[in-house]
Amino acid sequence: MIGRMAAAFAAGLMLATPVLAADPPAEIKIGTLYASSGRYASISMPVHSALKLWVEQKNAEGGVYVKAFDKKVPIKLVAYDDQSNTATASTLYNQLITQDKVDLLVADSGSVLTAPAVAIARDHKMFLFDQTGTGASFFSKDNPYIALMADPVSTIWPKPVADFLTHDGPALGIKKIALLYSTNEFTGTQANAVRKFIKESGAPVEIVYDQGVPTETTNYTVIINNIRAKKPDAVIHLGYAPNDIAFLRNVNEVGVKFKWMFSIYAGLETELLEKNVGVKGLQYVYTYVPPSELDYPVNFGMKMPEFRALWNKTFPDGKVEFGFNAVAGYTTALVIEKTLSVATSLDQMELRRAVFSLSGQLKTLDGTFALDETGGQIGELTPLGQLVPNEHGHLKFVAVYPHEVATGKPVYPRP
Amino acid sequence: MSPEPTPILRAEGLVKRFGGFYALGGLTFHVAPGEILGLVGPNGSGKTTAINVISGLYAPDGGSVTFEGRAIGGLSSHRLVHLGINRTFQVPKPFLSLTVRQNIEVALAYGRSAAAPPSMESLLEEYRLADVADRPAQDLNNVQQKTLDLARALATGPRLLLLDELAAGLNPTELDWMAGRIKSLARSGMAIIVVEHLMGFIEQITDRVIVMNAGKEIFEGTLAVAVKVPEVIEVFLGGEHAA
Amino acid sequence: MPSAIRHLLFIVVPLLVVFAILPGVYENHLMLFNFVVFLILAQGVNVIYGFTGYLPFGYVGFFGSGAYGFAMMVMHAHASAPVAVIAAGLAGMLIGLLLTPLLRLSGAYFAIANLASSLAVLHFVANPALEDITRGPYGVSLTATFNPEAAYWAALVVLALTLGVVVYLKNSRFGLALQAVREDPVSAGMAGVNVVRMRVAAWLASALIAGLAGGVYAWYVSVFFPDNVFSGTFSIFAIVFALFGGVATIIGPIVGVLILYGVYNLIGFTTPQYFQLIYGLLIMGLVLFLPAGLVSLVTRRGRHVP
Amino acid sequence: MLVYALVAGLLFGLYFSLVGIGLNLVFGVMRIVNLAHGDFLMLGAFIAVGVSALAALDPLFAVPLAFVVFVLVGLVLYRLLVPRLQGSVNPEMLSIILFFGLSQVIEALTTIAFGTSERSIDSSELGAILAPLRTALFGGDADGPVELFGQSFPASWAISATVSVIAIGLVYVYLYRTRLGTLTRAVMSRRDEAFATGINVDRVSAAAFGIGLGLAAVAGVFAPFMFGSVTPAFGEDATVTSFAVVVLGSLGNPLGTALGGVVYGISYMLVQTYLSSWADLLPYVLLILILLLRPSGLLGRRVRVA
Repeated sequence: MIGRMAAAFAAGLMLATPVLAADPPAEIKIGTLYASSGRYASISMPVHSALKLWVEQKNAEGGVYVKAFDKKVPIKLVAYDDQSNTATASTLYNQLITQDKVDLLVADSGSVLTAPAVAIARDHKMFLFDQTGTGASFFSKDNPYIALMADPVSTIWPKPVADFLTHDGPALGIKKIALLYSTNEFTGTQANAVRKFIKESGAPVEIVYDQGVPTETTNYTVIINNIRAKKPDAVIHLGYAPNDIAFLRNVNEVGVKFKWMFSIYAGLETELLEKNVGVKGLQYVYTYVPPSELDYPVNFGMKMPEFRALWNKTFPDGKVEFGFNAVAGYTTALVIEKTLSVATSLDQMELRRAVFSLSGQLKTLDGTFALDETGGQIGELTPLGQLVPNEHGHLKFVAVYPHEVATGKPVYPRP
Repeated sequence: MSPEPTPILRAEGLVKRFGGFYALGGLTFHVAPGEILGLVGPNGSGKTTAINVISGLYAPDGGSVTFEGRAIGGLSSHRLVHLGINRTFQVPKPFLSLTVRQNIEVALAYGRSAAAPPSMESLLEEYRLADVADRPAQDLNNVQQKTLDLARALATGPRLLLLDELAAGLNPTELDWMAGRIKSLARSGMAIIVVEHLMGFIEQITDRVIVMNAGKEIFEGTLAVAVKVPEVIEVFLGGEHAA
Repeated sequence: MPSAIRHLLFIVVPLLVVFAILPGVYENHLMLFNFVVFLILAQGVNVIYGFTGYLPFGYVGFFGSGAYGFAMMVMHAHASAPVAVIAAGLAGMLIGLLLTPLLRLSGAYFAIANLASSLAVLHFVANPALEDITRGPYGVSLTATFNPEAAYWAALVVLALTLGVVVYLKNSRFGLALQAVREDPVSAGMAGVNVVRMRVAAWLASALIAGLAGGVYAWYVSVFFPDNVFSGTFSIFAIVFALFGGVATIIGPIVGVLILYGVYNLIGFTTPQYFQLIYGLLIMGLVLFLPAGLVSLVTRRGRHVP
Repeated sequence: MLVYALVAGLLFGLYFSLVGIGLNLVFGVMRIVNLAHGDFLMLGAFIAVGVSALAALDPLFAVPLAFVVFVLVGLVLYRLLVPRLQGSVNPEMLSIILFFGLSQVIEALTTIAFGTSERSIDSSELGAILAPLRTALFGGDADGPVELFGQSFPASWAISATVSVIAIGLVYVYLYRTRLGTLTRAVMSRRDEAFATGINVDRVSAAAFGIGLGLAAVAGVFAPFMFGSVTPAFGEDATVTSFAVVVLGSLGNPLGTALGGVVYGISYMLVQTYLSSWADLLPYVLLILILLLRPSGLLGRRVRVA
């Protein structure tokens, strides 16, 4: 009896002994979610695949360098499928924190699936690596446990679009603007921003059509006809990829010639849109110039051509689309890698400090990583560009605004 | 014969349409407390429709129904039950997944009978349901389900009882037993309307019959007289009354 | 001992005690919380489907309304969380009241109309025209009331109330009358039961339960979009869990949630790549081979299940 | 603007008649709520994408292929699922859950096989085989828009609407000019009595189920053109819209579905023109209103009130 008690006591002692800080763990655990099915699957899978690709690449090299232990440590990616279901997502985020005890917490893509993580991370004092959840409600001064990795916050993203129309537009003859957007957080916020920028500019341009349509909208024939009736010089369409596909197809099919037309995903997911809309429908469309076209000066991680080559090698079946979301996932991975290489411990507040210390310093294939004080992404801005066919009939990007990054002149009106 | 007591129920020119079809085309009759009235007639003559209108399943499209001097046309079933009217169904409609006891319990609890309702045990006993009291109603045979229908109706303490083809499917011994029960209910002062195809059973229990055809009454009196009226004979065409 | 006391003592109390102790033992509190939420919702479905036969395919409409009722009370009236939870219940009930005409429909028509109405409420709440009231599609963030621990206890209180309702229905003449209405509304009328009033009462009780659940959910998660709290999977899960256990019993929906949501989480933690496939097959198998729920394995042998 | 909205609504609506008609047939004959209807649409779309991508054929060739394949799939599924379902206590309610499970399985398998990206077909490919005919009849550009009432519309819309009209016409011929069709109508109007009169209800139902799925798949062939693109998750929204269309018309009446589709299409386009951000609310509000105000649908006679 006494012997048994002594044994139990000894076991208790052993449990109580703190792990020496210098002892490196066998692996760094990164926890994340993805949606393999449902409404958000098509944006979630490319982001997640990129993260996975990075993990495999690093582990093949023996792991990532972790400053806290001053050596390379392999990564273990703990990933669950939330099936685009937010109740499930919240359980799984909690599982990652409390059961799997991950060292780093990475959100699923998009605002809707990121939303449950914001409060949970804060509650558990875990720093949340927000990949593409741009929701303005996530970022506040009283919540230090979040930072946005890849997309710029929606409130500043469309600035180059509005600036082009107000600065260069009048000279080209653009006076009347039509604004059409899908009524969700992502594109609704961008529409509000565009409207605000245009009104505040005082430029002689006027918004003649300003309508939100439900995000589920997939046919625009009637709306296009209504826009045409207002005779706008420029049409801004802000929607998700399926909205852009349907809108651009309908414009083409109805045979309407808008003189100037902007769409988000023509640039962000060019390959996807080219497959679905065709080259003809995308010609001379204005869009955000994605990092993949700009060849940003990189001071960390793969450059765009290398990344694309690796992607195509890893996912040859084309089931996961290469594009902006894939770059976003890889950018998150790079921020994580760099953070681990500068953080002096794996304490969550130290991770935050490390992430914020990268702001303005880290230059990846996605541009310059820059955060505002609430953790919102204000770097990685995308210039305004135009898709112009080259002599082989392929589309290439011509950046037109801001002027300092411009690679050509805008073609107006759209031929 | 004693002078007729004041009728408890009066139907005057009752009309019920289904689309363009007149299921009741101005039916007029009455029934008194303690009386057993038979409604007879060929299929489709409107007997069951009459019961359905009186028990509140359908609202009448014309005419009037009064119960104890009060107009009741269009009232919902549960209100009529609370006033003292109840019925059984041609195809019994018990609450299948509830036990026999629970079936009766619902009616005892919600029937709000003015008179003191019979007790659960006496109903189970008198209607030969005691042995199956705790079985779900779906386990009962057709005859048991019919008596359960009746027991449930009685649990609400009705003063007017409408019986829709209660006798169909009963064997001769059961018929006699049922006839006895109905007669004793009438003796207690209950007015009873019986819709029936079995003429023998009608003859055995009714004081008076109404012969219906095409939604109207064509004869009123005893069955013995009815079978001698040419119009009635023509309607039945030597049909069911011969049975 | 009257059976109501027995049910409370041997089913309700142990369940509540277990869920009160678990957070101290098991750290994934959100999973426990979701278990509690689904226990509430499955019992809410039980109240309306088990006792009256109306399949609430858009049950999440009440849940989402409750969540937004909570959010609006906190955002506009600066109410404290418990007050806002009560308001959430009333919001669910208000939607229930608006939808009472649906009870005129029967069978699949009711289910479809209810589904449509939940989607209508979603698109209404999420419309940018209502940005000043509901924040439209931009989502709400309720940092002022953020307190997951308190929200968990509130959820247990709501669960206790809900189970109280079900125990009452199981042991009262009111519950018996409801079942009579479900079995045969015409006969129920002939038993003196006011069919319309009964259905409306059960409907509103069920809406209240879902509204309260939505309120505590909003309290716990604190940051959400319309798509989060009006997600159709809440309806589907609640219905499937209740059916799997067996409706019109107290224990059926409880067993259904514990087993099926447990399995769901297990699949999610172990084989996420086939999550949807396995779950879909499970649901199909349930309907084909066990349509009356787990309790039917016992009742088939003639035994009574509370 | 008004004329444009009306004509677009007509084309769009005729297509939605085709989307809904299979669902109508299945529910009308079997009282089965096929919640996987939209998923069969989605599968039809993937067949079209496959035909276009692999064989480089006009997607119109996918129409007979999709129909035949899914009639066969329907017959097999019928044998596997329906007899067991009909044997349960409440097949109508349980069918909702069973087919929800099936829709999950279909979505999961499609995702595993094809991934989650949007897929589509170039609009100019649809009806390419008819191009000479079209230039001969209408003149003009072979892959440009079509002119109707002096306004231009996508050619693919006109083709989809035309095929829809033909398909609905064939369904009409089936129901009113063939023996099996006549029996089908008998089963629709009086299922119980159809059993009693010795109609082989099982055979009639199996045929209706097969044809119902076949029609859904045919509608799916045009989905990439009408909806821009499709993903495996496309089915859910399509199912709810189909219900709105079917209920708007009336059950058991193919002409009713045609009318329901057109009413839906035109009102959708009108709302989109004048109140665009509320367009989503429309199908649900229409569905609820029709169920409550005219429970039998615009052309129906059947009573569906409890």
